[in-house]
Amino acid sequence: MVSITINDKPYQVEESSTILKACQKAGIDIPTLCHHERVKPTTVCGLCIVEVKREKEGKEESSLATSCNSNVKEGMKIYTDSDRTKERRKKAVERLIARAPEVPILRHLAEEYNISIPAEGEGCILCGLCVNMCEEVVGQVVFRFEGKGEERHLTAESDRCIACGACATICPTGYIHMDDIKERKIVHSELLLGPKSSIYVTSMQAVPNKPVINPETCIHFRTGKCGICSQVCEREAIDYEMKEEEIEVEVGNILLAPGFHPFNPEAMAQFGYGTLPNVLTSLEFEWLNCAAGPTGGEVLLENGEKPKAVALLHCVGSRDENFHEYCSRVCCMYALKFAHLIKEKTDAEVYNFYIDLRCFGKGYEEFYKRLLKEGVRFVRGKTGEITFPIYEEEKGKLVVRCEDTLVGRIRRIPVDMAVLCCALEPPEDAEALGRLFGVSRSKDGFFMERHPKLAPVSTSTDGVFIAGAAQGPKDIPDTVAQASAAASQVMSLIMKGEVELDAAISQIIPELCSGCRICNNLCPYTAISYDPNEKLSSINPVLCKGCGTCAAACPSEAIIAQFFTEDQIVSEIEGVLI
Amino acid sequence: MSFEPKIVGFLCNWCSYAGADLAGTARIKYLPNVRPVRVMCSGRVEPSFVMKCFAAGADGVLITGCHPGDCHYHEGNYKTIRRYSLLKRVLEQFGVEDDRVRLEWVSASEGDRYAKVVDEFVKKVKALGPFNGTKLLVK
Amino acid sequence: MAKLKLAIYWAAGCGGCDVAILDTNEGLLKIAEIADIVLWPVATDHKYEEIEKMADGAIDICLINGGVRNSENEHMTKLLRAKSKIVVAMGACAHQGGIPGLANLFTKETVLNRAYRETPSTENPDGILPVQRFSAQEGELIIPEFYNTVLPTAAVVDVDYFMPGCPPAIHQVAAVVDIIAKGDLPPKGAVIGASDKTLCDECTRPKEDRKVKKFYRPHEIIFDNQKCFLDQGIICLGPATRGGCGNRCTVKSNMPCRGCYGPAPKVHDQGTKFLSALASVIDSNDPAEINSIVSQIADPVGTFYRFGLAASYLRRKRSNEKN
Amino acid sequence: MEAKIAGKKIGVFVCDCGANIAGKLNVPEVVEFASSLPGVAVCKEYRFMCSDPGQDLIKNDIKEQGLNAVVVAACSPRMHENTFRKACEAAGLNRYLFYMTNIREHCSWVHEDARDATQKAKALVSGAVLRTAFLAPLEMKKVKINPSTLIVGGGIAGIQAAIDLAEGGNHVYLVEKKPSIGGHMSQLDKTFPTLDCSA
Repeated sequence: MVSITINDKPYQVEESSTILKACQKAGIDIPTLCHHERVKPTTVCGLCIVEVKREKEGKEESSLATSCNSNVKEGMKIYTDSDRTKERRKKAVERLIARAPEVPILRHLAEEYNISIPAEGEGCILCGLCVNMCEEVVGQVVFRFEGKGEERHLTAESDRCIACGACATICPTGYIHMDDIKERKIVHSELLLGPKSSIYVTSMQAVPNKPVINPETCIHFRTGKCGICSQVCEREAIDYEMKEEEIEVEVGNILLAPGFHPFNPEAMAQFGYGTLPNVLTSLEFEWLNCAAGPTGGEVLLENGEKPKAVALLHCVGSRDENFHEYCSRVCCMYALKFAHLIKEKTDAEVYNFYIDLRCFGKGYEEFYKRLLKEGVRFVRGKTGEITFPIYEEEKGKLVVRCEDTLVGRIRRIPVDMAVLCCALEPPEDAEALGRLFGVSRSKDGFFMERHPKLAPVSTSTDGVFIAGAAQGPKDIPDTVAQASAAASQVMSLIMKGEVELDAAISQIIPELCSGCRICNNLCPYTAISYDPNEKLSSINPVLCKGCGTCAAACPSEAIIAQFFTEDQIVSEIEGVLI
Repeated sequence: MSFEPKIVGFLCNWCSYAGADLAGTARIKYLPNVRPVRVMCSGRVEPSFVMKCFAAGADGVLITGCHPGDCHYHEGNYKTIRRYSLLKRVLEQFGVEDDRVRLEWVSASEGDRYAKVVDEFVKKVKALGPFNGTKLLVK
Repeated sequence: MAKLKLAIYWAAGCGGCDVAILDTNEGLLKIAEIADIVLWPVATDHKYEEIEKMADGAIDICLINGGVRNSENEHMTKLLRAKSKIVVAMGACAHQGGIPGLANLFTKETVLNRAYRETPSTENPDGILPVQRFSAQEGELIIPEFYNTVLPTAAVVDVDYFMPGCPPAIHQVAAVVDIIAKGDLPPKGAVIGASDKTLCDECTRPKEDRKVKKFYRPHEIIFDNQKCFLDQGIICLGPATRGGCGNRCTVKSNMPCRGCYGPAPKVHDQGTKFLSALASVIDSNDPAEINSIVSQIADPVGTFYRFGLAASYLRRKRSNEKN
Repeated sequence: MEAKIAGKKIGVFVCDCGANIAGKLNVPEVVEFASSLPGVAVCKEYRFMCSDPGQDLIKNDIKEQGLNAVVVAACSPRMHENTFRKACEAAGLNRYLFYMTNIREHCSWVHEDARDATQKAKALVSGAVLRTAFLAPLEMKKVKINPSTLIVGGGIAGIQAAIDLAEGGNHVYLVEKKPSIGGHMSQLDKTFPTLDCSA
């Protein structure tokens, strides 16, 4: 430790600390502009000037030093706002404010030292933070200084830029910033990505409530550099080398509940999702509505204003021969919920475009009646398309063209925002899951229950159960009911403790088996093994599932497929051919 | 009256038998010539069963199973494909027309497909006429 | 005890089985010791009339080798059945039709046409075919009627025992003679002179990886004489053929088994049974690749049914085909 | 074949299934045909074989007539094979000496012409009876069940089932591919119809 005085007060400070850090630790404020603790100091702006007095050969010397890059020494006396310091700082502010008048800290200091603030300036104070950040931390080396003296200016090689935004966040004057090319305040396609940084906690109520790294956007994974998060984390919990590991578990029962996958409305170009502004999917609108969402729950257009008219389109991708014939069951009800929320949060007109309003559950119809009282407009007719304005009153709006079957006319309704209630599709990896767990899928691609009425949550494979939207589109009450049903079926199996194995399995007769081993690798359950000394193959009765494939292949008819033996089938053949 | 072919159909319990059940619950109408024999997997159907069917007076044999990859026992139907392709060559040498034996994949949800497969196959066998190849015509 | 009356007849076969009996060398003395031969066309000069004059069941044991291809075969087989207590269908031809049975892939016309006209060494400008009745100056000539289909003995008469093999192995012939001598014959209908297990049981070649990507005919590759043929992609009917022949092909002469000892005890159709086993070990799940692998087998019926065509479920190619 | 079937005393029960089968098939004709088949000792028709009285019919005939095999011609074995197996077992007959053939989904419901459907039903019944000749008794094996459960998917369904099971004292592995469980429900703010929170 080193003992120094700051403004004539004694302090003990670590040896390697800079004057700036020592003062900050002591709670003394020193203005800085081009300083950032993650990057090498560039000592360009000069705001952090302090006066330093030291004993040298019996004489007290005073000098000015940029505190951001000078280290403390034994017996140093530091004065952070002596006249000499203020005078040098004033010159620095004058120089900087001329180039970047909008920077808050400069405007604040300008008032303090009553310096006039020019109307506009170039913005860049040549501090070089962006250069160092891009080189040291991001590792892309996009920025470079060119020219000397007056001509010294910043240049950028844009094709090396990976759009990580690190330079924009560090630029003290806001000269470098990230803009949406369409000047949108809310980019709704990013609504679902949540926070901007690559290391984030998925949501407030996330379980486990631990941050995760998104390798696609994280600079360390893209360029190998950065690593700030691991430097900052005191508990050193961040390990970039973490790889997926395979864990083997033994279970007696399996429940498949992979949920659903939302239909991507880009396939229905007529609704303009992805091309027209303010056309959102239902999940995007949910996140817009969410208090933890980007707008804190405010229903806003992309330009940040409140909508005056919102269209809710039912059956997008559902009840549609070209996409999904089935009804997704939940859209009508959450569309009504949206209508209510919009009415509650804005005074916008709300139009629901529906074919049939399916409010089948407990309290659902009453909810719909409540919506009618709140003045939501229900148009019975599937929307034909969302298109551009033609008439005067449609200027700047999205126009919803639909056939209103109750009125019997084609209508054009101008709205500011359209929410597409997209279909619920089977999960993307349903096919792989189905193959892995031996669960077949019905025509619409959802998992197939053993029996629609008598066994809705079990499958044709014993011990494998399904629940929730993966078995078919359903709302939360039904999903929870199915989950508990599946849990109870699993529990009854566990209570029983044992299960009777179907006896219709295959068996090898040793007297007939010649050890030809043709059956050995035919069994997907590895139930058949070969004993070299006995020169006989044998079937493990517990593993055998009774498919009979080995029995069909055995050239000496030594394998008996019980209950499906050769004699039984051959005699049935003779029987059915009477 | 006109020739009505007798056809033996091997249905795998998990897919095609369930598909035929679905055709039933959906009341889809199809021709009655196929007499189903239930097996646990199409992999259980031995080529010698097909020979036996013809020897016992069948005019056609239909083997059905799960689509490749969907087999309840994961790989049963792959063996069916292997045996079927070799059996077809042997049947050809025995003078059994190609259209008399057919392998079709029908999943548990394809009731309509099962009905279509049966109708198409019966028409084809009917066109070929009776099999009666086993009359030895020794003399 | 009195010497047994033994008849040995040669029907639609090559006579190799008779040679097999002769090959027992000293065994013949044993036969002569226990039995009097009442009929053996290839070795003794007995006449059919003698048999016809006998009382039914007069002959104790009758070894018939060769199936039924013409009316004489049928007549004599039926006659000997009537006259004998025990009829043994000896050799592949009597047991399951044998090589002659392969003619069942063709009709009578094609066979005669081939034999008397098309074969290169035949000089038959007028294309004369044999006829059953022909009146020459010497009188009317009648020859046996040539049937359209070859049948194994059991398809014509009730057979007591079967002795497979083409020909039956010498040590098996001697063994059968001993059983007959001691009189402890197994229950009726049994297969004697062979094992109940298939060839692989006695074959010394180790069997490893039953996965075949390509089939070879024996002349197409130089195969390892220690490893199992099937593992090398060579079609060997060992797994589907009864053992007991002493592995004279697979071990002694380094050639794959061709199935002459007939199917395993519970198998009805050796050909398709072997087909099922062989197809199951094809190492591919893609239909197109499977078809290409399968097309490498030159003559499936000829290979799988080399000896058992006449005893298979269908017995012959459908005959209302003009081929 | 005849030797095998000689020792058999088979009971054939043809179900009307209300009108589902009897509405199309001439059931008495099938019954009469079945009774002429070799080895058939008893042959009956009943309105609902799967009902308790229907099952009692089988149980009583097994006991009284000493049947050693049972054939039921009714609906799909995927529906009631177990029902009838248990019935046979209750009457002391091994459950694998029972065979079921489907004359409803595969016959009465799918063929236009009643004559054809009846003929096909006869063929199926004859096939089943001849197959029964070779049925042999088999013993079921009992195997311990591993009490732990794997739940694939950590959405509301997976979570609910996991909680139910865990509270029941069972070990659960909940597998979720996303960084946090909650699935789509965690993306919702309010839920219909009560607009309560989705936490």
